[in-house]
Amino acid sequence: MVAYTILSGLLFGLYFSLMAIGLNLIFGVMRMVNLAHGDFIMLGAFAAFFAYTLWNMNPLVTMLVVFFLFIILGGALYYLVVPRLLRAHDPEMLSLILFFGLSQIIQALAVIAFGNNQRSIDYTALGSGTVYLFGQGFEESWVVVASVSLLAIILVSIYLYVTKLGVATRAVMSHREEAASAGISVHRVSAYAMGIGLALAAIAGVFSPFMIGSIDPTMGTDLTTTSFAIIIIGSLGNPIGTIVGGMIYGLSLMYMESYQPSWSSLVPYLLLFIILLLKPSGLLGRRMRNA
Amino acid sequence: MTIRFSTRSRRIATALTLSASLSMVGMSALPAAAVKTPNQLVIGTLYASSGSFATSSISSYDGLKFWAATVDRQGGVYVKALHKKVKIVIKAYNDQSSATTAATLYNQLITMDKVNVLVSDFGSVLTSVAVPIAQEHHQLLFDVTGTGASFFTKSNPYLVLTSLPTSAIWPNSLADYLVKQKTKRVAVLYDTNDFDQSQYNTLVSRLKAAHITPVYTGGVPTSTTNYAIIDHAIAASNPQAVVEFGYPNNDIAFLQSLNANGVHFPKVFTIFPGQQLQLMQQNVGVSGLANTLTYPTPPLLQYNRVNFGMPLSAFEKQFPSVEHHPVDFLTVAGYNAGLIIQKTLETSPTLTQLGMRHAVNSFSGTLNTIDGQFKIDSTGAQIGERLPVGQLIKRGNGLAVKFLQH
Amino acid sequence: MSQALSTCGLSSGYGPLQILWDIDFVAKSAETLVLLGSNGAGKTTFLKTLVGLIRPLSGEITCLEKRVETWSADRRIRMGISYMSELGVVPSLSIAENLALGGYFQPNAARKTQLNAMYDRFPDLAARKRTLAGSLSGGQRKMLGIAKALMSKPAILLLDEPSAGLSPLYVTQMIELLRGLKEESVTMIIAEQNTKFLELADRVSVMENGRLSFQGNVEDLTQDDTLRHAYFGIH
Amino acid sequence: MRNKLKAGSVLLVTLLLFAVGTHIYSNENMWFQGMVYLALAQGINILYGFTGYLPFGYVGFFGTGAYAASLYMTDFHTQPIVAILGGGATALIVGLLLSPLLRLSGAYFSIGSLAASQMIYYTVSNPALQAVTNGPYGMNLEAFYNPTASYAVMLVILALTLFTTAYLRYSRTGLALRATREDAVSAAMAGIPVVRMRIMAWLLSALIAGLVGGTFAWHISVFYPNTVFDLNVSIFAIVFTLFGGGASLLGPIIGMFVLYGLYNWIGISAPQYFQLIYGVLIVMLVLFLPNGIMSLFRKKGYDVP
Repeated sequence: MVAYTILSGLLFGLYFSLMAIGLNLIFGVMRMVNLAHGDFIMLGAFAAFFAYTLWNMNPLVTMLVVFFLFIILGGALYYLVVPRLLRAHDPEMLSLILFFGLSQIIQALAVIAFGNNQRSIDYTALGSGTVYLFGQGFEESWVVVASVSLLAIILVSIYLYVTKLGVATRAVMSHREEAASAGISVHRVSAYAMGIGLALAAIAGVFSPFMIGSIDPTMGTDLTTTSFAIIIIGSLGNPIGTIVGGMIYGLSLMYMESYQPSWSSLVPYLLLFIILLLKPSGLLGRRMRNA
Repeated sequence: MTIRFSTRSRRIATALTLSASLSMVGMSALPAAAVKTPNQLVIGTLYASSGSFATSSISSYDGLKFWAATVDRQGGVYVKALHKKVKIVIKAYNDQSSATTAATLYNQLITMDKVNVLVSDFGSVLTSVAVPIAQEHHQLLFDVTGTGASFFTKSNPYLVLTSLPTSAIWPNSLADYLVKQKTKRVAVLYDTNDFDQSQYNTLVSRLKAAHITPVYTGGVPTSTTNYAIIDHAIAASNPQAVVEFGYPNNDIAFLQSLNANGVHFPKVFTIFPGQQLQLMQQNVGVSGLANTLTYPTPPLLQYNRVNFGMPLSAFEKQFPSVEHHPVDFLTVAGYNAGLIIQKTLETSPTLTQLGMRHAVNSFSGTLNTIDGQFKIDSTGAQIGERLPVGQLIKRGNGLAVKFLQH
Repeated sequence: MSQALSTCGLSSGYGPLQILWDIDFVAKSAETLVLLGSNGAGKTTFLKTLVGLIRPLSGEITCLEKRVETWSADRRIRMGISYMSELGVVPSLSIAENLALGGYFQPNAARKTQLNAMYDRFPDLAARKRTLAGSLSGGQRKMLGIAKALMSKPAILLLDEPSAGLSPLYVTQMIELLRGLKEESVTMIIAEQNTKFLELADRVSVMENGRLSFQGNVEDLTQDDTLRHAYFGIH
Repeated sequence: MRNKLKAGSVLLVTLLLFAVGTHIYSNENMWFQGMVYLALAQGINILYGFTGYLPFGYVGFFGTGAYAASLYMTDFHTQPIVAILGGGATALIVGLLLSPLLRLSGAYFSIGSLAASQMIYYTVSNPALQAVTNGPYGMNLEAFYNPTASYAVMLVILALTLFTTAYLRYSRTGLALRATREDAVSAAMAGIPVVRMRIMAWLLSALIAGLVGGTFAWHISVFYPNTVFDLNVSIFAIVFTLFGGGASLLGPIIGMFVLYGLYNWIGISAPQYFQLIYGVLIVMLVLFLPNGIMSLFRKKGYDVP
């Protein structure tokens, strides 16, 4: 039981990291608080659902399609709202409210388009077998999702630490003004970050039916708070810190579900609260407190 | 004393009053304050088009609408107090699964629309706020499915539960069945809400009376969607039967995870396959549901001695073509609420709310509908129905039910 | 000598807040121009407007014979302006990454050559390629800032207070470094409070309260009573 | 003097409207909830409008007040009014315990307060605490149910809340608070005890939410934890404040009347589009009128109370 709890915590930890990393990328690059993050996850989930039920599309294929679609969507969304927002007095606070409004819009449209019913995908779509890790049996789909999540996180790291655009992205995260002084087009870099951030959320959504359970148009709200808990535990504005946050969250959640299920809903908030008060910048971060 | 306003402040004050009255007038203009002519009777109700209760709420609302459409096609309901047939008009608002919004809307139905008959939305949460409001305004509340035991008190005559017994007595048959089968190792998992917890309490105390102590008990939040870990925890206790009391979403997630992670239990009981088979089948699949134990309700359960309204076969034929919605238990419950109201109007010599309540008492126990016997106790709670235990059996491409315990 | 950079009637500021009024300014090719001014005089705003980080409210900017006031910063940088801000570096990137950022618009091969040239010129940096810029000392950070600004092989280099926060020893080093650049005929506009930099200057401009109050030779400046009083403390 | 007259007349008209409202439009619950949201919006206004801290988890205090007041009534058989005061006091204590949150800035504070309210919710509603809070199974105050009296109490609480905002709007304390919002460092330099002022605003808003929550519980009399810890309560109050414009008395009042009116109007006529329209409204507001409706008048030079 202990081994099972730990291993499933790690598998889910990887998935949770994927779920939250896009939110952190967006916050890190443009200091925008994307309260609609969970709703983009929901859209990914419905994409997977319809692709599977209508065309029997493998979720891994759906993932690729969704990824590119949402990069474009994210870029467009960026130019539509963010430059205007950045001119305001307190962009960070206003972004919180703006994206809350956006979240309402997405949920409303989703209810109109998809209806209210809970839906789920046949769990065998990502493999029906049992995979044995260290003598413990796990659903094949969990292992597939965890592996894909790991791969996605590695790709994000390569993007950020190896590619030219990635270096520019980190420059913008570290110091907007200085990056602009070097001639980096902050808008272009931010638009990419927004696109990639939303795309990562959407692919996490594609896998959510296998990891989280049945899906519905209003599922996003909880996922947004969960994602916030994860990135704050890791460290806001540091995408790689998200992995630490995801792992801690995954392990503690699985521990509580195994031994104290009725308190398990409290986990993300409790972790979030403690970390905020003890180390507001997250476990890996620096300077974030107010004077 | 006279207060002299400056011009500007007076302007502001005027603007304020104007905007306030405008917004309030906006509200009142819309419902057009329920035109009440002797030729129609207004039934007020709420439904939820979004939020956590939407699926169930829409089903039961469609059932009620179907009833109204059916009687209206026949020229309306015979109202004894008016000595003639009167058409039924349903006035419905959307509470979006929010109890706070529902409170305002129940109030709107009573105070502004002055509906003749008040029907609650699905479930205990959305019914809870209606109970005190209805009592305060001396309006009889027809409660369709809100089975929370705390609603029903001797001091409140303004409440009638039309279908389903209060949830605390649901598991009686299940307990009998488990005892009879000499199931010694029982695991009970429940969601921490009124509805499921009261069933859990009943089941455990009945089992204990038969000297069966559950080998595993656990309460999980109603929002739980991933049961894999819990499955493993239950499996560790090595049970012969696992009982899961949840809402539809919980039952779906629970059954799905059982299929997915290869944990196998000899007997599994969940509530909702018996009430919303179609929804469950869509999400869990036929093979995932096969052999599951459940409380079968109409349409899985057919009551034969129907003496009022359509029998099941007719309902199954007509309902989908009128409401474009598959038949499930909640559509039956909604329809049944309509039938009880119909009988009330046919019986009651007056249209006063208490008069109607007395009428309900007078036919309690004599009415057999598609949903079984209608019988209430002195608090207005349903006691006529008793939920049997059945097992879903794979038959061809679909599922059939085998009754195990009545 | 042709003009490298000039402005005509330039006004600029942040949103509704106007900082610069009606600046007419000329920097000739290959000359070193020191822009003197106290804190808050508008020097930084002026440089940022020149490089394109701030859109001017009105006026013209001509750079290498092109009208650039509507161009974005990256377009101006590609064409040959480079700007070192007061901070100069991106703190959470390594030395190597900062330099890569400086040469962002160079083709890969050219960037590599230039990178090696910079490491040759600043051996201190070469030894610590992976160190984060934020953890360097003030003097090293300025070196890195200049190296980063030079990565794009600029024709015109704008420097915002290269001496800020430096000890006198480092200031001398910095002046020597800039003298080297001067000999390579890079056009330099150095915004400074420290009059020591005047020894580099071909010409000098003085900025006060968002306006240019003086443009001319260093000798003329030292003969101007009020300015001499203000900047040299000589009565 | 003119200021006081203006604020006074706004206050008077608003209260009068609620006092006689049920005679104009007899859906008493709609008026009651209008008061609830207005008082909560003013509570948010005191914190956000005057200090810039936006508490997403404001509903935590509301729920705390509702539960505390209910428990005083059911367990200790306290008079409802005393129980409501107790609810306010309990929310105040919770606010005091949570005051370290004020060390966080901007979005961190908002999310932190959200986490705090969810923690309270999941604790109160936890079945393990059934003996204390009745867990997820809710409260029943039927024995105390009295819609008329609770309406009157709510009116008094609203009056006090409006009065407090009016006071802050025109007093030196309010000016000091607004100064800390614009520039905390300069304010501190000017000798304003920044931290103490913030904590004061925070506690004041907690107290208001607690009192309102207690009264709401009494009025509705049967409720489940998710009714009084519904995040939408925070959201509504925030949106009403932002719509009208913070740091003013009139802003949240206008916001409440227009938006809550709209809510009921759309909610009744076209509920399926309600959430959509609300969402679009919020987005437009942030993009085009980030300081609320009142800023339009201020730009024209009117001094809005």
